[in-house]
Amino acid sequence: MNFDLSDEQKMLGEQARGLLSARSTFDRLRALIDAGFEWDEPLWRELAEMGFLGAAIPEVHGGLGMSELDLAVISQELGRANAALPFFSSIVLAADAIRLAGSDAQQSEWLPKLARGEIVACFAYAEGSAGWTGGAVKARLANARLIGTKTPVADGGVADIAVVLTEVGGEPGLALVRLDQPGVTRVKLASFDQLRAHYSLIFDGAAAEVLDAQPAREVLDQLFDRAAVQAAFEGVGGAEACLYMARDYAMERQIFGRSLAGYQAIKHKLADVYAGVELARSAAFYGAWAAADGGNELPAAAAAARLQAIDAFERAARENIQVHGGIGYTFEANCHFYYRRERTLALSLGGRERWADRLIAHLPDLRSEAPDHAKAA
Amino acid sequence: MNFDLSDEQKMLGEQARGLLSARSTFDRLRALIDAGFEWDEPLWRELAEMGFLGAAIPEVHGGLGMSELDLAVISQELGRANAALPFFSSIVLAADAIRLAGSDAQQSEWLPKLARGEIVACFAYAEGSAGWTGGAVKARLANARLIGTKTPVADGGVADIAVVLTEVGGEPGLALVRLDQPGVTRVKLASFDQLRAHYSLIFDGAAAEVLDAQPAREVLDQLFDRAAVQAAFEGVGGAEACLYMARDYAMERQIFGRSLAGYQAIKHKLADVYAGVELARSAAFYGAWAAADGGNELPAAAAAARLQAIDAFERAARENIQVHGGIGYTFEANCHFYYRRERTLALSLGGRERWADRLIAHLPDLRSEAPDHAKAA
Amino acid sequence: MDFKDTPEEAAFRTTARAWLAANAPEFELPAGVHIEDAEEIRLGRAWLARKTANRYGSILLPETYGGRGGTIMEAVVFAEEEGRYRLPRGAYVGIGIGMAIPTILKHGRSDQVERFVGPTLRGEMTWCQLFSEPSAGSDLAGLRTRAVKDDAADEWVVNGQKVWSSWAHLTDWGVLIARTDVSVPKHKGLTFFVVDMKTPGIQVRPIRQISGLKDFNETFLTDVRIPDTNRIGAVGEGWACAMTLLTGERLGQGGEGKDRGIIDLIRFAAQTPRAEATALDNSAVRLALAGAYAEEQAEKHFQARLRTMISRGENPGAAASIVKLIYSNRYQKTSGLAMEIREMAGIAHAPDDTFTPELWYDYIWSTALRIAGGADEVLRNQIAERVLGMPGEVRTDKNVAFDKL
Amino acid sequence: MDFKDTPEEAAFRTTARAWLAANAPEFELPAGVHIEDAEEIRLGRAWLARKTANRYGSILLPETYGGRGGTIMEAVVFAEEEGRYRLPRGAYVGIGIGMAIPTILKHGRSDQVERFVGPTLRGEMTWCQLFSEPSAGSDLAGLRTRAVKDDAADEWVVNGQKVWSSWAHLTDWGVLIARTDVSVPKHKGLTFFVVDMKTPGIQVRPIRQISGLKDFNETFLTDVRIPDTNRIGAVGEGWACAMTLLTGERLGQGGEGKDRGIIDLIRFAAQTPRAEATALDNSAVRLALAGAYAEEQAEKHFQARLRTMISRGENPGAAASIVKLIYSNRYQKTSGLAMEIREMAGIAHAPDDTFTPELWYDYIWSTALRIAGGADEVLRNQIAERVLGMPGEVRTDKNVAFDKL
Repeated sequence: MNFDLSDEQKMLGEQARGLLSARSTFDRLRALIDAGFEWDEPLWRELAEMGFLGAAIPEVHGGLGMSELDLAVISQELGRANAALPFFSSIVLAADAIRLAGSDAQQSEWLPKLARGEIVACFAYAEGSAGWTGGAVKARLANARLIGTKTPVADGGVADIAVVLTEVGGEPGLALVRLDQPGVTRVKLASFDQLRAHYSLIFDGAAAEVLDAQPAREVLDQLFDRAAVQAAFEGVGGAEACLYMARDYAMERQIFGRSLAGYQAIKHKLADVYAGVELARSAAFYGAWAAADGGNELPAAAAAARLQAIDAFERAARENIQVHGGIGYTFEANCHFYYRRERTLALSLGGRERWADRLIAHLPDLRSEAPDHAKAA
Repeated sequence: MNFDLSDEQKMLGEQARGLLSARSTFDRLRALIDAGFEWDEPLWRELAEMGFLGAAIPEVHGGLGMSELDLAVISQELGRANAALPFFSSIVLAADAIRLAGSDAQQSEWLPKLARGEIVACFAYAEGSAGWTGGAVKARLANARLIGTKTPVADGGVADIAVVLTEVGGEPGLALVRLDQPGVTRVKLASFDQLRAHYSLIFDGAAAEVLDAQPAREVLDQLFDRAAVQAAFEGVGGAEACLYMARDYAMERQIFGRSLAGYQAIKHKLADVYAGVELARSAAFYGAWAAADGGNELPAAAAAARLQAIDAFERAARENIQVHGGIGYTFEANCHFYYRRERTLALSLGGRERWADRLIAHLPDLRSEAPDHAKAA
Repeated sequence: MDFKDTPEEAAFRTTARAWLAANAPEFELPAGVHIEDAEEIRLGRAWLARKTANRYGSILLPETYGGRGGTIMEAVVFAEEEGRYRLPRGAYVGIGIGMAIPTILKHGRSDQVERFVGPTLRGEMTWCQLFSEPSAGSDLAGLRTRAVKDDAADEWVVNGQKVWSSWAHLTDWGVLIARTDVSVPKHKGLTFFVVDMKTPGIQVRPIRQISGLKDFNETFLTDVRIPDTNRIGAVGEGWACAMTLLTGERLGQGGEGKDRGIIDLIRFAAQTPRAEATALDNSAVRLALAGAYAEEQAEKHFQARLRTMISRGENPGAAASIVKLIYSNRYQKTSGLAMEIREMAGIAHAPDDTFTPELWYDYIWSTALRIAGGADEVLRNQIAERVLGMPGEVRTDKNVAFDKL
Repeated sequence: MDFKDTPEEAAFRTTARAWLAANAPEFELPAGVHIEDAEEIRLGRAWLARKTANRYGSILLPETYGGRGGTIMEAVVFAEEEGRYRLPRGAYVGIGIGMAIPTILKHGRSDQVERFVGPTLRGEMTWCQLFSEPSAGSDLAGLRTRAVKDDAADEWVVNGQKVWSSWAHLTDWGVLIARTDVSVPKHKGLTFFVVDMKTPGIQVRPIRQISGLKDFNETFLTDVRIPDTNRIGAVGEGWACAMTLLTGERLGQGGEGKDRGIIDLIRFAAQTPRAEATALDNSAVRLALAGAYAEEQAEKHFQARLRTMISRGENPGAAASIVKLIYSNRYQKTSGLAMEIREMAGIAHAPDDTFTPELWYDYIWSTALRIAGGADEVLRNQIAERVLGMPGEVRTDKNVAFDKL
């Protein structure tokens, strides 16, 4: 048993953190918003060059073949920096979907390009409030033509291709669609997160190929579980950034003749934030280990990681502004990046309810092992 | 519009509070527990003599004919004192059931005796975890004979009669049963609240009369709504007692060279308890007014009062012990009375879920008045 | 206790309702659209002028000042009825009516009352508030803006920086608190002024907020000259004036018709499709929203109790602090929850969706509400100290001259 | 990172599991029944003796002291496996193993190590803790029990009152902290002793607790004479000894196999009938219990991270405080919720119902857990100050002689 990152993983994290803290500063983020950019394209190129994009893509397909935990270390740093990059869309979701469901030929065609950052992919699953589970998916693929509307789709504006959750012959399926074709219309939506643009993708007979090396029904749960772990790390990184922003601000702010950080109201608030961050990180560690291990612990571990990370980041993002006081409400104070990203993470992949259900569905033998009290119930 | 008690009501409250603080001291409560008594019988007699038991019973039936708000003032003081009395069972529930559902003859026979405290009644509705709504009631009345088990029944040990929720000819009905007859067996249960004893009442063909001047189906909701308002006042009284116990203890306790009450952790905790108490009191006021007014505001007002009172008392009872520290865990420190009574109140009459459902069911026109966004949903 | 109108109140309500039906619609703001600030303030002035011309501008002020001389319950009735319309009643009129006028009436001289009260009530004079500073928010008495007397000119020369001055870019006058003596403890060296916002040396710069709006400002004061006749109250009496003003603010909080709040979210959940028919059929959603609704109603009734106290001449004091404390926290929780109810559609919306942007604005604005006008932590201190009588914080700055801190 | 056993750990687990299967059952406590205290302590001594005879008494202590000299991961493996049985491992053995021995080993002389460590490990010497006092709980250094040296007899004469001394009525020895110098600041005048509980002048009185149990005591010390050879560490070094001891306590918290906690409640909900089939089909219940389960698992993995740190010789320090803080609050919330899930049957139960009384005990005991061994508020202070580096409380008592306070 060993419950810590390896030295190599720590180094990887420091490397990513170093790059992001130098390139993806708050000044840079504000400049991106003001310029109306949907991503930090030069930074994406740098990530690609340093191998971060291909970290978890198999070596045969041009990646580094590292583990889910290595990927998680990168996700955490992206969360900490609140980076404006389509990493979650293109790498965590789309590339993983191609790896899980694509044929060898499809993997060979697309994964190297994704790993090198030559193209960007988005992953189109939602269809509005209606969700995407059960019979909710209305998009249809027939005769290699896709019809339907997916919305909202993160990074749908900067993506070259989309992996689309659709119906194929009465079953859920995953289709790969090039976005630069006549049958595709992209409608930009207003996005809560100013650094993660969402689109409606309208497919009106667009040419599409099915990813069907494995049945989508089996792939989807696994894909979402794996993505949930990465989202948890992104959330932990963001929550931790909030914690230390708030701590540092409180340390320097004087109020009623002493440091704001000396008041119990502030100390106890941040102690609770700290506890949330560390618990969420612990749950995320276990989730990443379970993803890498490939055993049947993944669904419950991913769900627990997701639930803890949502709670931790929510609290951290809210209280960070609170500790900053009025200045926290200004665009220049940077708290808002996390306040917006937090909701985006929390509402993507299905919210708390979906993961609570999934967690409980994957606990062992709830109805069979009767505890003592059942007799008296 | 006038949102306060009348001077008469305030006087009534002071009178009740004076009596209870003199007679129903914590020493007295501890002595009752040690003696194994299920109620404070002498105090019950005093309450009867002062007219408190008959406060809301009509004058024609030997009561004072006062309003629900007057009764509420008494309930609040009983909650504050954590009194060991069957007031909620005998007066708030059973007497009200007889008044609402009984014929003139039944009212004339029983209400004066209840008002004078000559007899005590209990109200038997639950049948274990299964609840008592819908098809859950298994007790059956046929040919004036009652068969079934009601459990748990508060004050079932000291009661002379029971008003029983039972099925009568396929419909819910209320029956009145004398408990001193061969067809009745009382089994004492272990009760969480050491000052409110609960029983199983087993009816094996006991003689019973139906209260059917009004259909029980109509009476029951009203009865529970009215009782919920009184329970809310009892909870507010208890919560307020906890608040000031904690405050007073913190004021006198010294820690690290200064008053415990000077630490923000304690101050902010009690500020939140205070806010909960005052909101709950405000909701309870409105509930009592709605009960007295007889308009259709009662269901939502009662549900809101109940929800707020459960939250307020729960928080107050828990944090009272916390502020006391180790001493709060001793029997002598008296915090436990409220900690136990709180759960008893919270779990009686159906818990949070029942009242949340009832509140939402009684809001106006949820599906018809579409807000702007419905178009875009 | 009676939650219904008395016959007199009912009669007043009928009259007010009829008057509003005839007059309010032409001043209503469009739903879900932000109009130009200048246009909104123009509408706001005109609506206030219309009300005052009909003795609805201030229900409570005596008729001699242009008010109605009514009861607090009449004020409540009118606010409830007025709340049915989407009217321009922003800080540009609220600060004048609710803060500047009460302070001038209590601390000002009769010629000052004469100069400012009538024009303010008629919408001719709009107001902003120059109180908070970058290093003086919750600790207002730590403010650093200096006012130095030029005895020769009988003027004060003011230098400093103020923040969070809503609408300062468009209002006529400001209420200002400045330090006139640094040699005494911090609360004692302050003086209260009113200042014409067109005075040379005043520069107003919009603050870019996290909501995207810019309706708050920072205001720089550089050698701004204020005639001594615009000083309100005695020199050094500024803290008392500020307290009068902030009491007006506190009692005003949450006072507007907020009834639509949670019921709108419940309706919204009832109309959002889900596996269980609608989101409202989900018991977790139901429990959360019912709890929020119960709290909202309880708060409404608590405010009603406060008004009953005030109508009897009692002062509820810090007890009133719970209103904003509870409200702003609930507001953050429920707007965050409402976004979750919307699932993925809660984070990105199409142009024709006017509800989601309102939720977003709520979720962002709630953070400001938890801070402005008494932060959560300040309000809890006030309740603990002033209502529950618990000891104040350990203070090292209280009896020390400001320039020795 | 690997959440699975290494081959060595797996081998040790197999061995330990087999040994436990052969030895543990005869020492198991009956489920749902409280046996006599004296009988429990007898069983506890015997179980510890059996373990120590087989080198399982302390996995971490070196073999020379009677331990196994194993790794922290082996200690974890053994605790997990031992946790599968309902064994007598109360404070009567825990204080000796987890608190007295580490303190004596760090601060005691070799003859003291000789005298106390072996017998304690073999279950021959049981221990209680004489630390807290009526007016010194969270503020332990404020304790008033006095120890005065009788130089002629080379003994200390101790007078005072201790509270919360679990099992003091039945244990052999106590760890005691007393004030030996009132002329220095409070933390500096303390000295640490071990005391034979049969010494004349020690009177142990049970405290009646709100749970109905009486396993805690108050202990009155009247002219109790302690030989100087039973002093541990130097005179005035008591606070350092106490910190060593309490670190042992903190790391021990929540360390036992608590896995059954939330899953038991989830099972219970799955078996409680409701309108929606079972209580677990209610989404509010599901959300609350899934959240609690996720938190519980996260905490378990957090503890695993702490153990990895310790196994590398790093000191997690105050970060470990979050375990009890989170655990005890969750425990109160979930046991209260479980009572609610039971509806009316949650407040009164029939004699054959053994689950409801466990819920009641949990709901009551959770209040003690939020206080004992570091109250919520103390733990939050520690995290803020020692982990986040935020300033300590304003202290007026720190550099003042105790008799001048």
